[in-house]
Amino acid sequence: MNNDNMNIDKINSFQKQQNKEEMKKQIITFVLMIAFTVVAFAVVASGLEAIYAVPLILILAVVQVGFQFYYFMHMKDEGHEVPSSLIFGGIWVAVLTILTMTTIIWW
Amino acid sequence: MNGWMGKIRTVLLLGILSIVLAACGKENLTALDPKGYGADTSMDMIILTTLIMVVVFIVVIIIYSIVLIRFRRKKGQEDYIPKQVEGNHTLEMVWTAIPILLVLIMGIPAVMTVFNLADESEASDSLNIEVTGNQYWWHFNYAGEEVVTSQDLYIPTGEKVYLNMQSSDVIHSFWVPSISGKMDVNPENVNTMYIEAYEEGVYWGKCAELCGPSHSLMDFKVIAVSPEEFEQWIGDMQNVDPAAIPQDAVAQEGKDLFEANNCMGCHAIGSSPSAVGPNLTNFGDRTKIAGYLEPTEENIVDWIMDPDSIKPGNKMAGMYPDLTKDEASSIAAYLMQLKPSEITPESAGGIK
Amino acid sequence: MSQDHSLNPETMPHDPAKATTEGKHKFFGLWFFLGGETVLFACFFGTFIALRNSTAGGPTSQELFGLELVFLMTILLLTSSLTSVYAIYHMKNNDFKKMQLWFGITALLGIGFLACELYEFAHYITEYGFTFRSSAFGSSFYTLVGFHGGHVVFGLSWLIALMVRNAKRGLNLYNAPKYNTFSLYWHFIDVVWVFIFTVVYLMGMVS
Amino acid sequence: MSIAATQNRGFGATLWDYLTTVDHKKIGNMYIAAGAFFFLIGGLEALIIRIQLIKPENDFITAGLYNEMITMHGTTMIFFAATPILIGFMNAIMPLQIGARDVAFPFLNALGFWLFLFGGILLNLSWIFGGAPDAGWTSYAPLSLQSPGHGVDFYVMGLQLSGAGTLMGGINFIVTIVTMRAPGMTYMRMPLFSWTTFVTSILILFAFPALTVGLFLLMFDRMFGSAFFDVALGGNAIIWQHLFWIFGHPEVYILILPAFGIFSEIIPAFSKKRLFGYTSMVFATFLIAFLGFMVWAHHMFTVGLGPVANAIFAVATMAIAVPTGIKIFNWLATMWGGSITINSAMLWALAFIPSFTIGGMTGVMLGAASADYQYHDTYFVVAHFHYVIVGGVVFGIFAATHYWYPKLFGRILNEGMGKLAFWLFFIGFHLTFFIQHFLGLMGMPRRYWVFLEGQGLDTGNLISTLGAFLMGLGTIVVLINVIYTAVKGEKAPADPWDARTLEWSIPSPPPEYNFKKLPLVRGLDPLWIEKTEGKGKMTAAEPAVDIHMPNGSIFPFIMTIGFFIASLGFIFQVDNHLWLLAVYFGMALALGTMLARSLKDDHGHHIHKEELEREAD
Ligand code: HEA
Ligand code: HEA
Ligand SMILES: [Cu+2]
Repeated sequence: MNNDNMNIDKINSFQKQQNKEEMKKQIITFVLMIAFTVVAFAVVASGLEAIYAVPLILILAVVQVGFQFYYFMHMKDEGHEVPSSLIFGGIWVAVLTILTMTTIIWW
Repeated sequence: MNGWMGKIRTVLLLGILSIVLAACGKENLTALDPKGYGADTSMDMIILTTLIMVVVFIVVIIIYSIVLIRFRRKKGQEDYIPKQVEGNHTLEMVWTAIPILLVLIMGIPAVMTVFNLADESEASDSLNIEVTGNQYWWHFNYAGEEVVTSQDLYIPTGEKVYLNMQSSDVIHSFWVPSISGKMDVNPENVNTMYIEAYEEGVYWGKCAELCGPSHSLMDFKVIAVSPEEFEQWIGDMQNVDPAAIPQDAVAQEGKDLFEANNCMGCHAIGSSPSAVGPNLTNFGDRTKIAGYLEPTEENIVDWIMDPDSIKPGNKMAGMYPDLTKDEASSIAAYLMQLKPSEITPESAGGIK
Repeated sequence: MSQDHSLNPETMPHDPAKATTEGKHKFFGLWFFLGGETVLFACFFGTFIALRNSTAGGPTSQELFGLELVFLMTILLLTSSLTSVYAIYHMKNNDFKKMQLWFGITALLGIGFLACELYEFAHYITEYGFTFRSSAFGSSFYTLVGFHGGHVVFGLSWLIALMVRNAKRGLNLYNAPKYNTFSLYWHFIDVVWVFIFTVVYLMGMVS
Repeated sequence: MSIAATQNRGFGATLWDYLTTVDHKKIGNMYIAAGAFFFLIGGLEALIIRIQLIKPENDFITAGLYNEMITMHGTTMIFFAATPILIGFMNAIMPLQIGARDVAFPFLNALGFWLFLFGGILLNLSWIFGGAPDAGWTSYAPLSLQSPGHGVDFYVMGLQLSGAGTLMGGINFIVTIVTMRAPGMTYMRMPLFSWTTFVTSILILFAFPALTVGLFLLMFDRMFGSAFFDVALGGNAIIWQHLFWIFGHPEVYILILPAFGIFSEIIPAFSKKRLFGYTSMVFATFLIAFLGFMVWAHHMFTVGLGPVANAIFAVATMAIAVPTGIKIFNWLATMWGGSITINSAMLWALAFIPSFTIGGMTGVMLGAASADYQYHDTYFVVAHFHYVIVGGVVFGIFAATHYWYPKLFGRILNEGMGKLAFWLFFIGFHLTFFIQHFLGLMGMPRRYWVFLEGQGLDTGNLISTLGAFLMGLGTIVVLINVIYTAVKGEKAPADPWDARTLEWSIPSPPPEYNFKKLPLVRGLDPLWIEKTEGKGKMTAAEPAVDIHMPNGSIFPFIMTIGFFIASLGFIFQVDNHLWLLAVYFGMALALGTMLARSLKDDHGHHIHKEELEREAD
């Protein structure tokens, strides 16, 4: 491979440190995700009424997935502009589809 | 060469126009000559949108023609390089704004008519008819009246008639172009639409959703008669005695054969809602048999002998023992005298 | 410098997964693929939501589902997502052994998840006679959850192939992007699961 | 097809070369050739349809065969003719336009092509194995479930294979455009055809998965007894319609946007003017794509979704007139003040404008839901979509063929034959389809095996059939032209049209590596800039370097064969479980190849700069 399309800034202790910082955030993300999951299950186990429970667990799911995308999958980092706009495109189509199937299918 | 192309265009257009103007289709079939509320409403939208389109098209064609006439490369100017224009904001605004405006002009009435045609508020105090689509025939059950027909749908003129439609097999679509636009007939739910015929007449109906090989032969008729005649027809239909013995000896024999071959397993005579095969109560009054053939004895015999040759893929074929030609014509005689009412398609002016 | 050449601290680029052209292509390619997958799963979800009450007299979601197993499965998969983050962390630090180790744990967790799922399906079929053909609900349930399971199977095979193939070679610029794309894919599987446990199981139990 | 290059090699070597190639130009050419072949088949089917409808109650073919004919005509034309030919042009031209040496995933590119080709072959095999699909190209359930024989199964598996291929192509193009533009080629300097390739690929990415899911559900219902569309077990057939049209409507823009791109190249080139309103053209393309996902239910106005849904979708549908109008007027404004040369490529572009406008306008008329209650499923709709598809997409394909043939094959198509073909096809096209608007309104539903006598439909149908034959003649002339040119045509220089974009800065046909040195792009229409500023050719953005090229591979082909065998297995395991062996074998072959591919390192090879220098400039 040609050298010109490779950034040869060598690994150094500064970057190691940075990676570590990053990893800390990832762990916090993970803890939050587990927390959201536990809450969602608890809500259902507690037998809360469907009109409250369903929106609540859906919101929890969306937030949790946001964390997954932005932290675990690094969508917050730079260089992810095109991927994230395409993911949002996909989400938009997905929302339309699901909305249709939930509302007008039994019209 | 441009002139040559222009001439061909004009000749073509004139030719096509003259054909079109000579006839806008068959009366009581064409959507261009609406005779009912739904068709009328749709026609208004068709005319409005067509007018707008013609105007837009003329604008496009004028610019196009000017471009083609003025800006062809001229002899001796082969090296001419035109000015390289990037764009023009005012112009671009104009041709964005005007279409938006036009879309609004079309969109608003479109939305209004859509809601209008879906209005079911009067359904409960109108005549309601259950429509069942089958491969390849139509079944009509007059709710609460104990009247059942197939293929020929009788309705009173001048009032909304609600059709509650469902399919027994695949998707069909109920379309009577000169009375109303179409509505699909689905297997999993009841679709409701209303039709209203302005004047008496026998209107052609078509199935408009591909439903198998004989899709194109799944014709039916809507027979609009005056409200009084309609009342009489309902009364006559209610009074049918399915067991009545025909006068004619051949027809009598036909009735026996009809029973012996268990035709009633599928076909009801009278108000039984059973709908495996078409209801035959007023078979003798049918405008067509099999939806599209003249109601002659010969055609009925052909049908009974070999339905598949007349409507490929229909479900009657092979459901009963083979019959001889004589037997078939006795049955035909029996069926053709099933004329329970004086109100017939002729009362509505006959088929046109 | 050859791509095959194992990375050492001297030549380690900051982000080995995106240092080469091929690496960039893989990175973008996978992301866009996930955009398509979003629509794919949305269609399965839509179908499921439309049909989830169409039990045709068969067992309903309330009768079938239990929280415990699903919770266990969720934890397994969520944790496997974290472990793959750890693996990538070690990739960035150019520690091949630890990376393999964490990916190994990821694989084990994934296998655990699959085992639970298989047990669950078997349970429904034998205990309740609830199958793919029972009702429209059954068809849509097994299809949605099964397609997700299929993704897990594919992901596991991919991961194991990668780990075995590269065990002796160490990390280099040729295989780093492959590990990286795998981890993105694996996170996405987790994302889908979050919606599955919410929409299929939790919502199935409340309504 | 590049005759010069293959002349002195044996047939076997050439065949092997094409089976293993990962060169985007060769793959593009194969796409175009295979698509053209399917176009002929689809056209033949169209002619059979028209012969059947030449007179009332005709019995040229049986009812069942007629339904097979329309289904195969629609499916073949959309999926195996129009789409692949356009993808072929994207493949062959887009990398040249953005100054790239290749696409991002050459291997996937080849795989995508083979999957498409074998999908098409699979679909057409149904004619031999007991009947083609007969439920319409839309395959509405429950009719498609009820359909006897294996026709619909072939439809499902054929589309599934080719759909996967198309999806790969889409992803490949997006990545290529995002990562491989030449130095200086910013997004807003990309030629419009590359832009439409980009947007089309995004549409592919989001639309095809819906079809994939729909096909899976249909496959499970037909082959494995699931109950998605089985009303008795709680299924709902409308789901199929939604999934199909969530895919289907974007699909029509997948067809038309590349055609728009083609015209946006040809019109400026032959008007000697830059494209008017470049920015708004790009913006309009995105807007069409965006709106394209929000209108699918206009195909379902009569399904009974209720007035709210119908109203929303009606307005959204009409809104698409706005961005499309922007495009039409921008093209007109491009020509305004220009110096227009009319040759065969430009003729097609000129004919496109009024023809497509008519089709688009009938589209808007269909969008008025309450009017659509009359139009729906009649010949009015048939007229609409042939006006946009033939008048837009097919004209675009013919235009592109005349425009880029010199670039791809190094020879210029014969002008005389080009013009003859155009006039035959153009006149035939309007004869065939204009009258169908009226047929529809006069009460002729579509998909009718026969129309009845005495319903005022005779003359119109006769005219329509005659027109179809003129189109057939036109197509044959194009075919003769292509063959004639390949053998005897005039050799093409690098830039025969005095055009504006990068592909014309390299030899015709281009070398394997496209650009000896990557060009430096200084603005929109880079070649034109260099020409007007006196240099006449591109400046290099890099010194001479070794060029990295991917290695050819037979794996894509083998993998496809595996999936093909597995598909046959799926279809026939319904009759006999032994066919499951074919499924296992095919899948093992495909997955095994996949594994082999990922275990074997493939670093490609380099063309050394010394070699490059030896070749004459
Ligand atoms: C290339 C393919 C293509 C394209 C580009 C289009 C473009 C459009 N189509 Fe079409 N369509 C099809 C292919 C296509 N269609 C197919 C294949 C079917 C049938 C499928 C089947 O059932 O088998 C179909 C069916 C179809 C229907 C369903 C009909 C029915 O079954 O009842 C509708 C309804 O709204 C519709 C609408 C439109 C609209 C509004 C556009 C718009 O995009 C058009 C926009 C263009 C213009 C409007 C012209 C230029 C604009 C101006 C000059 C500006 C000024 C204009 C105004 C303000 C009006 N189409
Ligand atoms: C890209 C899409 C595309 C294209 C290009 C065409 C092109 C044509 N179509 Fe198309 N058509 C569809 C897509 C397309 N169609 C679709 C989607 C449907 C709906 C199907 C359904 O309802 O499910 C349809 C339906 C349809 C119908 C309605 C059938 C019905 O509802 O009953 C008709 C009828 O006239 C028709 C006619 C034509 C004609 C005459 C052409 C002509 O333009 C064709 C011109 C080409 C030729 C005439 C080829 C000539 C070639 C030769 C003569 C050489 C042959 C030799 C060899 C094979 C070696 N088509
Ligand atoms: Cu559409």
